[in-house]
Amino acid sequence: SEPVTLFAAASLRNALDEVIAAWKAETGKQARTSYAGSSALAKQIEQGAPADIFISADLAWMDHLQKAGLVKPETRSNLLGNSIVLVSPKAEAKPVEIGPGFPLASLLGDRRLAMADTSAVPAGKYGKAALQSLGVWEAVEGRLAQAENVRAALALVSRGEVPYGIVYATDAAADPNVVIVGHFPAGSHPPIIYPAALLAESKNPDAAAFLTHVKSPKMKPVFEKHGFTVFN
Amino acid sequence: MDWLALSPEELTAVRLSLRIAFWAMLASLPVGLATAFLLARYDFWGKSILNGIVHLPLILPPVVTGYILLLLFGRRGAIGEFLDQSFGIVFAFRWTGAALACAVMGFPLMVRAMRLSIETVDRRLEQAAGTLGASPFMVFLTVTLPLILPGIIAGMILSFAKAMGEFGATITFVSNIPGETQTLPSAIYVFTQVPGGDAGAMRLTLISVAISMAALIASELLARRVASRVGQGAPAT
Amino acid sequence: MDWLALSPEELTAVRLSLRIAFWAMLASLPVGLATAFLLARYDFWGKSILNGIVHLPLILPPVVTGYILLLLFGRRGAIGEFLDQSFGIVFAFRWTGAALACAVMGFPLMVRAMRLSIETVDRRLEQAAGTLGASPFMVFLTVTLPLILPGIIAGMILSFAKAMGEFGATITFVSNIPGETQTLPSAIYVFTQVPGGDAGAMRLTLISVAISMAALIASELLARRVASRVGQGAPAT
Amino acid sequence: MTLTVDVSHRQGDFTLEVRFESEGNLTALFGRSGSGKTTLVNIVAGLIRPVRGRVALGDLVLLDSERGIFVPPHRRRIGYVFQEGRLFPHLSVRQNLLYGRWFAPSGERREALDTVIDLLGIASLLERRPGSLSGGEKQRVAIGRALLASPRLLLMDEPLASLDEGRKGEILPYIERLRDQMRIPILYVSHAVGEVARLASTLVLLNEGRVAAAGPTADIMGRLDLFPMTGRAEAGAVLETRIEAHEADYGLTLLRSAAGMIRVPRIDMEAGTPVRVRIRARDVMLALERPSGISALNILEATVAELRPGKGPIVDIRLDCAGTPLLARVTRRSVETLGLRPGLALYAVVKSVAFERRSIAAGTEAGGEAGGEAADL
Amino acid sequence: MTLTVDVSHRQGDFTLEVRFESEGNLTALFGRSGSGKTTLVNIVAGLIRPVRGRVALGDLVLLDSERGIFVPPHRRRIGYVFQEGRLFPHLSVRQNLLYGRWFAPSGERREALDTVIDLLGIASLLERRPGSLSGGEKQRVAIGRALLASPRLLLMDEPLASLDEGRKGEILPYIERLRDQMRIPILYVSHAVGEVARLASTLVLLNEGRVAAAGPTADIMGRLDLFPMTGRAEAGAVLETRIEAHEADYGLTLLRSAAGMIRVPRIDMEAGTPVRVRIRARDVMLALERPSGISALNILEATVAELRPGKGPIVDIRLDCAGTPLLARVTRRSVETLGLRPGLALYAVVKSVAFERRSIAAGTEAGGEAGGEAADL
Ligand SMILES: Nc1ncnc2c1ncn2[C@@H]1O[C@H](COP(=O)(O)OP(=O)(O)OP(=O)(O)O)[C@@H](O)[C@H]1O
Ligand SMILES: Nc1ncnc2c1ncn2[C@@H]1O[C@H](COP(=O)(O)OP(=O)(O)OP(=O)(O)O)[C@@H](O)[C@H]1O
Ligand code: MOO
Ligand SMILES: [Mg+2]
Ligand SMILES: [Mg+2]
Repeated sequence: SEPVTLFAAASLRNALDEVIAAWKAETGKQARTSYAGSSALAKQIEQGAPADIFISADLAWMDHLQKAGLVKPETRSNLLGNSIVLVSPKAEAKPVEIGPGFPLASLLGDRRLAMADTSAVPAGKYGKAALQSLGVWEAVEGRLAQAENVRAALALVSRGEVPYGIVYATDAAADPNVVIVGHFPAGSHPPIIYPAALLAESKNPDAAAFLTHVKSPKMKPVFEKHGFTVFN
Repeated sequence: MDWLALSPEELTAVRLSLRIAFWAMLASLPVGLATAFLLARYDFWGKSILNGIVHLPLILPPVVTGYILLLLFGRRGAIGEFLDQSFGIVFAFRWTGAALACAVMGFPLMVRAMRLSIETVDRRLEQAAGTLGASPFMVFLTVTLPLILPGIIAGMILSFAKAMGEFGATITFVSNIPGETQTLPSAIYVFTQVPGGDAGAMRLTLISVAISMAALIASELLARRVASRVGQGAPAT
Repeated sequence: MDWLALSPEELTAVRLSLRIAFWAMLASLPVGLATAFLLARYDFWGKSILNGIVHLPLILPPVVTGYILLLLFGRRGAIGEFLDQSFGIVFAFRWTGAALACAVMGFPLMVRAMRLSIETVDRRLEQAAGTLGASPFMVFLTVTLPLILPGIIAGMILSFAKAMGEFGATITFVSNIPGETQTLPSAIYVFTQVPGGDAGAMRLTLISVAISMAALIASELLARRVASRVGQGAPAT
Repeated sequence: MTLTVDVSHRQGDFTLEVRFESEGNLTALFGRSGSGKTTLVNIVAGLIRPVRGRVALGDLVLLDSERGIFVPPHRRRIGYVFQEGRLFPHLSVRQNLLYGRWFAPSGERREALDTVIDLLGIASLLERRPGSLSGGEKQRVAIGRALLASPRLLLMDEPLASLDEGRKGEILPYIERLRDQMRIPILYVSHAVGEVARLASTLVLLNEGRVAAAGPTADIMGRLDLFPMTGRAEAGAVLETRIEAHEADYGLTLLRSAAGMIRVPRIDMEAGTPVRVRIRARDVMLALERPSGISALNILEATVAELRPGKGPIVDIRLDCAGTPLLARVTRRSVETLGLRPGLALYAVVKSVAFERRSIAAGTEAGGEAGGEAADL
Repeated sequence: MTLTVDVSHRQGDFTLEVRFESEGNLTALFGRSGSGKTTLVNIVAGLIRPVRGRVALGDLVLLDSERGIFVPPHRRRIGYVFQEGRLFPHLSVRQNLLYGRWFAPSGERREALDTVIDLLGIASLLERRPGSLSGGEKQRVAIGRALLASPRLLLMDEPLASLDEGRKGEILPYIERLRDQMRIPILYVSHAVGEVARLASTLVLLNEGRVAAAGPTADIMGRLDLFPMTGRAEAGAVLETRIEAHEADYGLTLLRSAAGMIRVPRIDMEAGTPVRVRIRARDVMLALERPSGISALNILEATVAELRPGKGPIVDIRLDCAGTPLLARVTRRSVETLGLRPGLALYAVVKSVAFERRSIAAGTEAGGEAGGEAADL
């Protein structure tokens, strides 16, 4: 039978590869994933990409597709959650108390804060929201180094180019060169959610079963191992 | 080195990249040559426009090029739909699409190299061939073409190398489906997107570099042979 | 058209892109020329390696190139730290870094074009200049250089166009800081990443294309003037 | 075959305005550097399309700007030996030679490859590339390439300029053979008066893009007013003769002309064949009495017709030998000493060895009937 | 200045193995196409570095493979007129002409631009680009370019091959002036025997990459055994003479030689100047008795020294004129008729007009002392 085709945000790769391996072992069926940026994947789906399942890194692109009638709304669910953290290069790491009005600007001095793009990339958008709600956005807005994606932002910290960066906890945990110096309070930004759904044009009979597999409690430890929080 | 051992999936990506680069190079060859010839030799209305279009993939961010390809050649795209229904040719989310994207991205490089060569051909040699009875087409085949071989080789290797590295347009156009559209650069990209992926990215990068280097060296050897054949024979100093 | 009106921020991006593309092109010119000359004229140990390195930016996915630049020219990078401490030259998060990234990405294109031209220069003319008393350097300046102008122009326009479109390496190396390193492609990229951003992306794309077209047409006119001067004077058919 | 040319063309400051018709098998274009020879040849080849004009070879119209006819170069079947070689650098000598063959109608491959290779002495070069050939070797290959295309018109732009005398001496008879036996019409550009005088039945003298004179070679070479263009040293008269007999013992041939009998080195043709010989003015000595006991074999009775003092010590003298004009060149001192004046009867003395091979050409005015070679001196 | 050349070089199948020394101001390289002339010139210019060898100009060593000396081309200050032009296509004619000036030490700019432009007749071409020049125009510009570089050695590889007689006649005296007045040593490649005979004090005859003969031009041109290479038509003897007097009325000059008095067209030099004249064998007529009433002004007493029958009707005869050798060429028929045999006393008759400009050269054996021109015929 045809393999199930997932379109998934690239940051999910490590976790999803394991999930798929488990599915193969269990059912003997194939599944394959096209990992890319959520925006690219969404646009491809708009143009009739032969995908069965979409797992986005943020709600916006899923909403976009749903409005266009390209997903099966009844199958949509919030699959995973993530959190954002403040990281520092290992060499200069000092814990930072993150709260309203915390002195991020003075911590930076004349250096920069690395983030994923604050208007385009989900991690950047969440970071911006958090800084805004904590009232420090104005002070650091001019001192940002915005990267194409979270990993690139992390690289800037990891290389010591910047003293601080805001990245996903999932990424921070895996990089030995950086240290998490502070966690952003959950309420300081909209919840970080990876929604998943079956696509309207999917004809693969195994797709629904695969999605169930992904959501199954058995897979929970896999995702948690990679730093995600699992909903439901 | 164990570290260099490829997973079956990665092996697939290597093979696919080679196939895509090869076909991208080959398929753009005739079109590129014709375009280069047109631009080098003729003056016509809209020449600037054609020249501009040729250069577009260079000027545009690859993502935009990929998106335009998606809009044009996608399943729902103006040309894509037509090609599909009329000839059953599908680019969308196939390796052929990746080849198309790579060909398009490499096109300006290929055309420029060939055009430069065509412009330096001594037209008096073509005239001489004409007086010997060769029709314009035969002149092209027997005189112009051999003389511009260095440019053709340069154009081909540029196109090939570009195809080995192209990623933005490809992943935007045909996505990143293992075994179908996942090229080496796409695979590398995904590695860079996850924690701990650096080693994998590095490994694939080395492989990609090794392949391209081999192609490069081969092209140099070829070019040298051609050059020694056509050489002006100026006394060595 | 109101729709085309640029926000102040976008205007900044346009100006910055122009500045970066211009300097990327200009700064790589001497290095590119020297490299092209070396590759075209000399045989030396490690020539294949040099040739490979020149082509690397073409072969590697731009993100990887950007990352390598970061490793080398970042504040903590091997070369970056040295340059900073010795000469106070900083690339990190500066427009100069963006220019460096663009220059590197355009380098193989520039070198190839120039190299092709150098290879077609009739060395007997250089010999003639030598017998007239011109030292090798003067021969280069007064004979070789004028004769390879078409290749130089081609190389420059390729480098410029590439710089106008380059994005992956730039954003990875120097990030995307408005007014400092946010080029047009970066701005376009941002638009493509949000739902409904297509119109904005389209607008900036058109501007980028318009600029590059103007540069392209200028380069063609220039090349034509050069060609008419150097023309073989073969009788027109 | 008649070659008709009537063209106007401009390039830069230079205007070409040429009109001539040549019945001759070999038409020489002669003129100073920059006078428009190559331009004209390019027009005939179809490489330049002139502003206005007509070019025809017999009935075949190659160009007629009024009727909008322009046969493209590759349909003209013209063999062109360019002034600057133009060998294909990417092909071996052999491939260069055979290039035109691919395109010639197979029925019309006249020249055998081996013959041409032998003639031009290029057998050892066949596998070489043109880049490493010497100047003369290139030129020889270029000649071979044009010949082997089996053209119906041969254009030769200074084909022998870079060749040594020995090689010229081998190739010239071959060109004569093409002209006479193959009857390929040839348009031949040369600066070498000797070559032209020997080869051309018709001569077109170009000067600054215009025809200064056109007609039978003998007439033009003998015209005193054209000396500045034809070159004074080579000036001479042409005698129409017929072979009377051969003196086999001495390797000489006896020619009958209106002016009297002439002995020249042996010409390998039958008695009765018409032969044109050129006598250069500088080779004619004058004597008031019939000399005896001298080595010169040819003594012709003549009357002084005209004296033309040039600048310097030289006087050109037109003689009348029983109605045939002859030119002589002597010093002014001799003119005085001998009392030369129009109407004076005297003897013109010419050595037999003065008739070099290049000054003897077989053929009637209308072009050679059958070819033949004068003995090699 | 002495030019010493002793080199070995291989290219492909061709081996060059040349050794000569020339005291003469103008050394001609003569030889068939492909004999290695251009290769040798390239070695002297430094464009080819031979496997082994030594090249020196006077004390200045340009190449010595044993001592590891190799002066690069741009330091040799050599003006090279290439066989194939090699004009800079991107520069105007004027810029081409002035190119070498930029690099010449400013104190040594000898030739005035205007003089050279006038001489070569290229005034109207100055703003043009080489691409649109005719073959001869290109060659003239190339000559000008080399001259204006104020070289200390001039290499000319068939510089006049593509020029008409008129133009040649203008340029040749200029080259003589360079040779004699400027005293620039010249290495001159040519196929034209006349040119070589006129210009060269020393002749080096190349054959298949080796020196077949080298020495004073007169000696080599007169050697019967070298005729196959030098060309028989031009064979002749050289007489060493001294100017005795001028016959101003007639525009003649009287020369005294061991063989007797000779009248030639005026030579613009003082009485007493040594002059070398060449008398071509074909221009010498023999008479048993002293002829009278003839236009020939030069009648020399001679004795037959040797008869050399060639193939065909021709016999070459070596005469002894009071110890000086002279060559004559007559038919076998005349030999019989006149009963020519060694020891026979007779008269050699030579027309004054036979002394063309090209056959007269001022100078002693060691090269010209002061320059001068023979009157233009
Ligand atoms: N690069 C080369 N490889 C092999 N053979 C060569 C090379 N260059 C020249 N030759 C050969 O060397 C010989 C001498 O060449 P050169 O150019 O010196 O002749 P040349 O005497 O100048 O003849 P020409 O009068 O025809 O110009 C020729 O037979 C030529 O074919
Ligand atoms: N493209 C051009 N533009 C301007 N003038 C030109 C062009 N081509 C040729 N000429 C001029 O036209 C004239 C005739 O040139 P052409 O080549 O026919 O001379 P030619 O008789 O063959 O001379 P040569 O014996 O020197 O080869 C020359 O004065 C030349 O400078
Ligand atoms: O044009 Mo790119 O930035 O090399 O994929
Ligand atoms: Mg010409
Ligand atoms: Mg030569």
